[in-house]
Amino acid sequence: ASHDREVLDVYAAASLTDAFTAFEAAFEADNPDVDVRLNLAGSTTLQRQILDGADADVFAPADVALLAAVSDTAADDGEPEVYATNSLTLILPGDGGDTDVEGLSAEEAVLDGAVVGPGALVARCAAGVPCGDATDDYLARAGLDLGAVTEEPNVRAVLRKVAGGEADAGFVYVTDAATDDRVIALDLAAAPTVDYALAVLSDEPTADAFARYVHSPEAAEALRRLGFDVP
Amino acid sequence: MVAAAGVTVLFIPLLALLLDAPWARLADLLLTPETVTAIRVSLVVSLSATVASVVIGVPTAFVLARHEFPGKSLVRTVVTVPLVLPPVVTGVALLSGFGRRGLLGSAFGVGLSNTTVGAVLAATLVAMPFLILSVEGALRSADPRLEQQAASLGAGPLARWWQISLPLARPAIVAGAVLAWARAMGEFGATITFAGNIEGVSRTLPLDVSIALLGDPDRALALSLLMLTIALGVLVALRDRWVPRR
Amino acid sequence: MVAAAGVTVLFIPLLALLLDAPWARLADLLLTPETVTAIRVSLVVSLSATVASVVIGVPTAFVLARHEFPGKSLVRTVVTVPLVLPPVVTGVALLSGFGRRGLLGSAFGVGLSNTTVGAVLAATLVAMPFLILSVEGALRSADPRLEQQAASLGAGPLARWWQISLPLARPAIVAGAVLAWARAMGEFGATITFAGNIEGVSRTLPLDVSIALLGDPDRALALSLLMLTIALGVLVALRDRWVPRR
Amino acid sequence: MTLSVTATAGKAVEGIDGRGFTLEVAFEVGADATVAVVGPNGAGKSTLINVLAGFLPIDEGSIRFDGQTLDDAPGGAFIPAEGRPVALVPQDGLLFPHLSVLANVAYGLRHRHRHLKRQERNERARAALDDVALGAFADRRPHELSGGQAQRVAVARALALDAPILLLDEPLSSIDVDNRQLIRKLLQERRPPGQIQLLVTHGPDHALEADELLVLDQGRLVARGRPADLAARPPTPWLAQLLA
Amino acid sequence: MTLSVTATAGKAVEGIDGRGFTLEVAFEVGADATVAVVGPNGAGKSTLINVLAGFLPIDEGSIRFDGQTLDDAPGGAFIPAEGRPVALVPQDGLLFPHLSVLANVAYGLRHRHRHLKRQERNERARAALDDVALGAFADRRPHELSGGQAQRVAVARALALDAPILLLDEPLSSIDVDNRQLIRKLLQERRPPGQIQLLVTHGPDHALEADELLVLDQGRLVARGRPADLAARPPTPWLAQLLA
Ligand SMILES: Nc1ncnc2c1ncn2[C@@H]1O[C@H](COP(=O)(O)OP(=O)(O)OP(=O)(O)O)[C@@H](O)[C@H]1O
Ligand SMILES: Nc1ncnc2c1ncn2[C@@H]1O[C@H](COP(=O)(O)OP(=O)(O)OP(=O)(O)O)[C@@H](O)[C@H]1O
Ligand SMILES: [Mg+2]
Ligand SMILES: [Mg+2]
Repeated sequence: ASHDREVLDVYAAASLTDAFTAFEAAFEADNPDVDVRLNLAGSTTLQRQILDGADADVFAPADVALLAAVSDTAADDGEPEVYATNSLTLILPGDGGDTDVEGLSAEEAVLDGAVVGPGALVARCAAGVPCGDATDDYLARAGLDLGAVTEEPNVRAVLRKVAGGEADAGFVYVTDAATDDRVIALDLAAAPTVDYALAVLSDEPTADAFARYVHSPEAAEALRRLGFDVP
Repeated sequence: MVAAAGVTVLFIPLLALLLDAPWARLADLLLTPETVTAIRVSLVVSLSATVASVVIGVPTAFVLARHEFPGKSLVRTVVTVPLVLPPVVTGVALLSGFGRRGLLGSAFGVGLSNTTVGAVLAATLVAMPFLILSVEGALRSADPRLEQQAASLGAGPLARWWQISLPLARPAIVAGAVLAWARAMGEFGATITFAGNIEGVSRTLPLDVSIALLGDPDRALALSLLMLTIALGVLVALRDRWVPRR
Repeated sequence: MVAAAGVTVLFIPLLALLLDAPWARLADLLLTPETVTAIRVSLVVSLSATVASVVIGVPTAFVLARHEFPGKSLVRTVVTVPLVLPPVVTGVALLSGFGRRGLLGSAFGVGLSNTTVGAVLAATLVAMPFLILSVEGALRSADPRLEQQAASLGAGPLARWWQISLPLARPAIVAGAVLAWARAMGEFGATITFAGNIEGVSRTLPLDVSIALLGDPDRALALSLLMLTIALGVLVALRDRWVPRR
Repeated sequence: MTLSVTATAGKAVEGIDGRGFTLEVAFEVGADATVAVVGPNGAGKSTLINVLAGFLPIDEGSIRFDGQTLDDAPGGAFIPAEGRPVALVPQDGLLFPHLSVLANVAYGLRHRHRHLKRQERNERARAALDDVALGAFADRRPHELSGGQAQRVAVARALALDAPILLLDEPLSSIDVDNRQLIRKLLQERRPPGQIQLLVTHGPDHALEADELLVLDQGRLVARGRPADLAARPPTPWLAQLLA
Repeated sequence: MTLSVTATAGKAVEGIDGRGFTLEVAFEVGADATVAVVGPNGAGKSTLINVLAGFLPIDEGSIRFDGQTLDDAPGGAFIPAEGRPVALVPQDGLLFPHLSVLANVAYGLRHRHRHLKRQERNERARAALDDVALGAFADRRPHELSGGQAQRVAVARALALDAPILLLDEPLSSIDVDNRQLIRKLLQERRPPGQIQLLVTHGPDHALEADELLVLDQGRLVARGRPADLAARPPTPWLAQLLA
């Protein structure tokens, strides 16, 4: 919080907290005269603030689709460049040693009641949240209709519910599933993926530099460590 | 002067909200079975939480105001803690206590999480401190000599409490119950964390609003107007009972 | 009896929270510059909001309790609305009102969103109703004859207000301020929506907790304990001033 | 310096249609006069005091003092309590519970004698407390006084103002015999030139001391005159009993 | 049926070390006696009443009545107010503001005479109100009464209990002459067998009517005896003035 450093306001989705906190540290180490200031909230909240005219230099939502609405605000035009991807997975509570679910498809686990009995509670992201849209997308394509559902405001809330045994299954991203060994992740057939891209919203060269950093091999390495796929 | 300026400042967001509201589509947005269910759940949860707050909170406030006993500061702590804790954390605490794998849940094999009862519990925990603080303050500033008179007329502690102290504190109890109800009505974080966001079970209006805000802002605004209307209706209906007789 | 059972039920989650807390790593988790910043922002925002609530709310409560004027119900509405609105919606309303492109922002070319002032505004809006309702109740049940005496001794309306009504309502004002401060301290939804979650600007402790909950639940618990400690410290320190002299 | 009153005023009672009680009086009091107001409980004595003090606006008539209109109903001038040339000892003391005894007595001086410095004010208040033999109680809170002590503080609070009109609503009711003498002497001796004293009392000896007697019953003035005259030929049985 | 009192009790005053006021008395009262307690303001009369009613526990001594120990300090028995055979008219009325006048008077019957049905209770309360000439005011709220009317309701509330010990703290202070006669008669006539009346008063005539006089000053009993005897040779100047 030094006043003589140039402040770079980066609005990043709360679900990207780990990645962008790492980026902040690395970028500030490379550029000692820059103070990266993260605004971490839900993608839609950030989007609303930017549409309201907030002084964001960089916007990094949890879904590339959310960039469209701010694109006329964006300084650089053209297709946004994806820096990472992620895919949806179904998680169940368990300590990873559970063998009777290995090889089971998610469809079988949930639909046929092989693991999760009838009346089971499934946690998912609410529609409108990127992971919620991905879940809707998946359910529509698979023709699935879930029973009791709890709609959570963000993907980590879904993870918390399943890991804590409060929900019997949940849809989260692979990266989230990897952070908690109290859940078992089942692969989804034709799992929906989500693409991450960012928009530079100011003319400041530093903002471009930060965007370049996110696309750098060093950042890619960090992203992979967190479980993202990097194209 | 300051107050007038202040109130004006507060008036602006409300005005903006009303201007932004999707008046044309209001009926369409609100006349859905989901909304009706959410209203029902909201009323059931908030009113149950208010009743629970009054039943537990009024005696607690009385004990806190009038008696000294070991562990008093512990009780005070327990009942005021949820006032400052972010509601989500209260939800997490409830999970640790009453969740499926919580202290009690693992002991008895049942949890209250993801149930309507759980939603009531969450709302009660968050709302009751408002009632307790409001009522305790009134009891403290009540004239103890009236209770003395009642004693001298033969009324024991319980009768004095019920016939004298409580009626005299009625304005504060009503005000406290209104505060508690309002807080329960708007409760979001503890509920979604502990009771989930399940239609017909725990999806109250604020949960519906907050989630709708992510995907369907117009619906969120429409639901907000609905909440406002319900709340104002209740506040106006209660106004007379608020005014103490003297 | 009921109260004792009720308090016990409420005690369980708190106990669970304490049992779950990462005591061993507490110092490590809390002794970070980020935490210090969040504490600073939290205190600045919640105390400013409390001051604003008192300065605006006490006169408002007085006017509501004692005067009849056209538009009174409008004022009452405006000040009680945020009590029932989910905070997130209040945040959206604030954006519509005071955002850069909001009602005022577009008129004057400045916005309060994503600033510390904005966070204070959000917390004030959400916290002030608690103060107003608490103080209004006390003023209503005050003995008007004391004010009459003061008038008869030559004190004009303002002097009576300042020298008689206000001191007599002091316990309620203190209690209301405590409620408002606690509500401001725990405020999350309106703040993150309107003022963002920016370190050093608007990232208060509850916002920090919400981030910690996403990735580092232990840190979230540690931060919650910190909030509890601060809050209880304040409540204990205020306890004496709470007790009215008679 | 004449007080002239022609007033109708009323108090509502819940559940009773119309007015529960109506006061209807007309009288004049000249400078330097002491008028005793007597009458059975509920006659309207305190109501009259409230009307004169400006706590209860009148419905009809007018109240004038020294060329000034204090209340002119309906719709005319109304001078609120703080603007009236009046000091008052209410029937039930009504000390400010949050102020010390001294601050209670100094309160009126602060507003009615603004030119006084804080120290002068406190000196005068202390002198007024000494006058009612309570100098030693200056630092106490009202709830730490006995009933009669509190009433004497209320007397001191009003006397300290040296107001043109002094309204006393049963000022001696809880005061012991010794202090009654003290305060009756005080009321006569510590009297600024021209002061009108309106004294409500249930004590015959105190009433007989007055220059004039107003006898109220059920809100009406049923008799008035010099005490000696009324004692000689009491116009009502109640008065006969009082002055017996 | 004797009341015997040996008591030391005190009240704290803020800012004063130790006790602000100490009451130290010893006396006995036999069945059917009326005892008048007199003394200057602040002598401790109301404090004594509070001690007997059980509002203020004693520090030393004991209070016994009819073989029962009401208070035995230090550390001994203490019967709280609701268990004492006492009815009380407090110095400042203290009616319950949220109850009607009738309900105020019926309140004690509800607790001290539990066998009574609601209707009987209300009849008795109404009769007690009639006794103080306030039958017409049964449905009012206390704040709709005049000062003297409220005091009469407080008297009715205590009298209705027919308690073995009746404590009266200046019960006539705001009551008019006519009603004073009424209530003095009532106190003598409506008296259950054996009732002890302890009457605090500043009125000499009422004090002279008592069987015995207790003279308090600064918390001590400075004289006691038959009123006529004390009037003939008053042991203190203050008493001389009272009985003059
Ligand atoms: N709100 C009210 N406050 C006071 N008195 C009221 C009220 N409503 C009705 N009254 C009636 O007004 C009448 C006059 O009351 P007021 O207090 O003036 O009597 P008073 O002459 O002062 O009697 P007292 O000698 O008992 O003090 C009484 O009969 C009383 O019952
Ligand atoms: N908290 C208190 N409440 C009442 N009196 C107190 C208190 N503290 C100290 N005192 C003192 O106790 C003394 C006795 O008071 P008490 O009320 O018994 O007097 P009293 O004889 O009834 O006088 P009065 O004739 O004025 O009613 C008084 O001098 C009073 O100032
Ligand atoms: Mg009167
Ligand atoms: Mg007394």
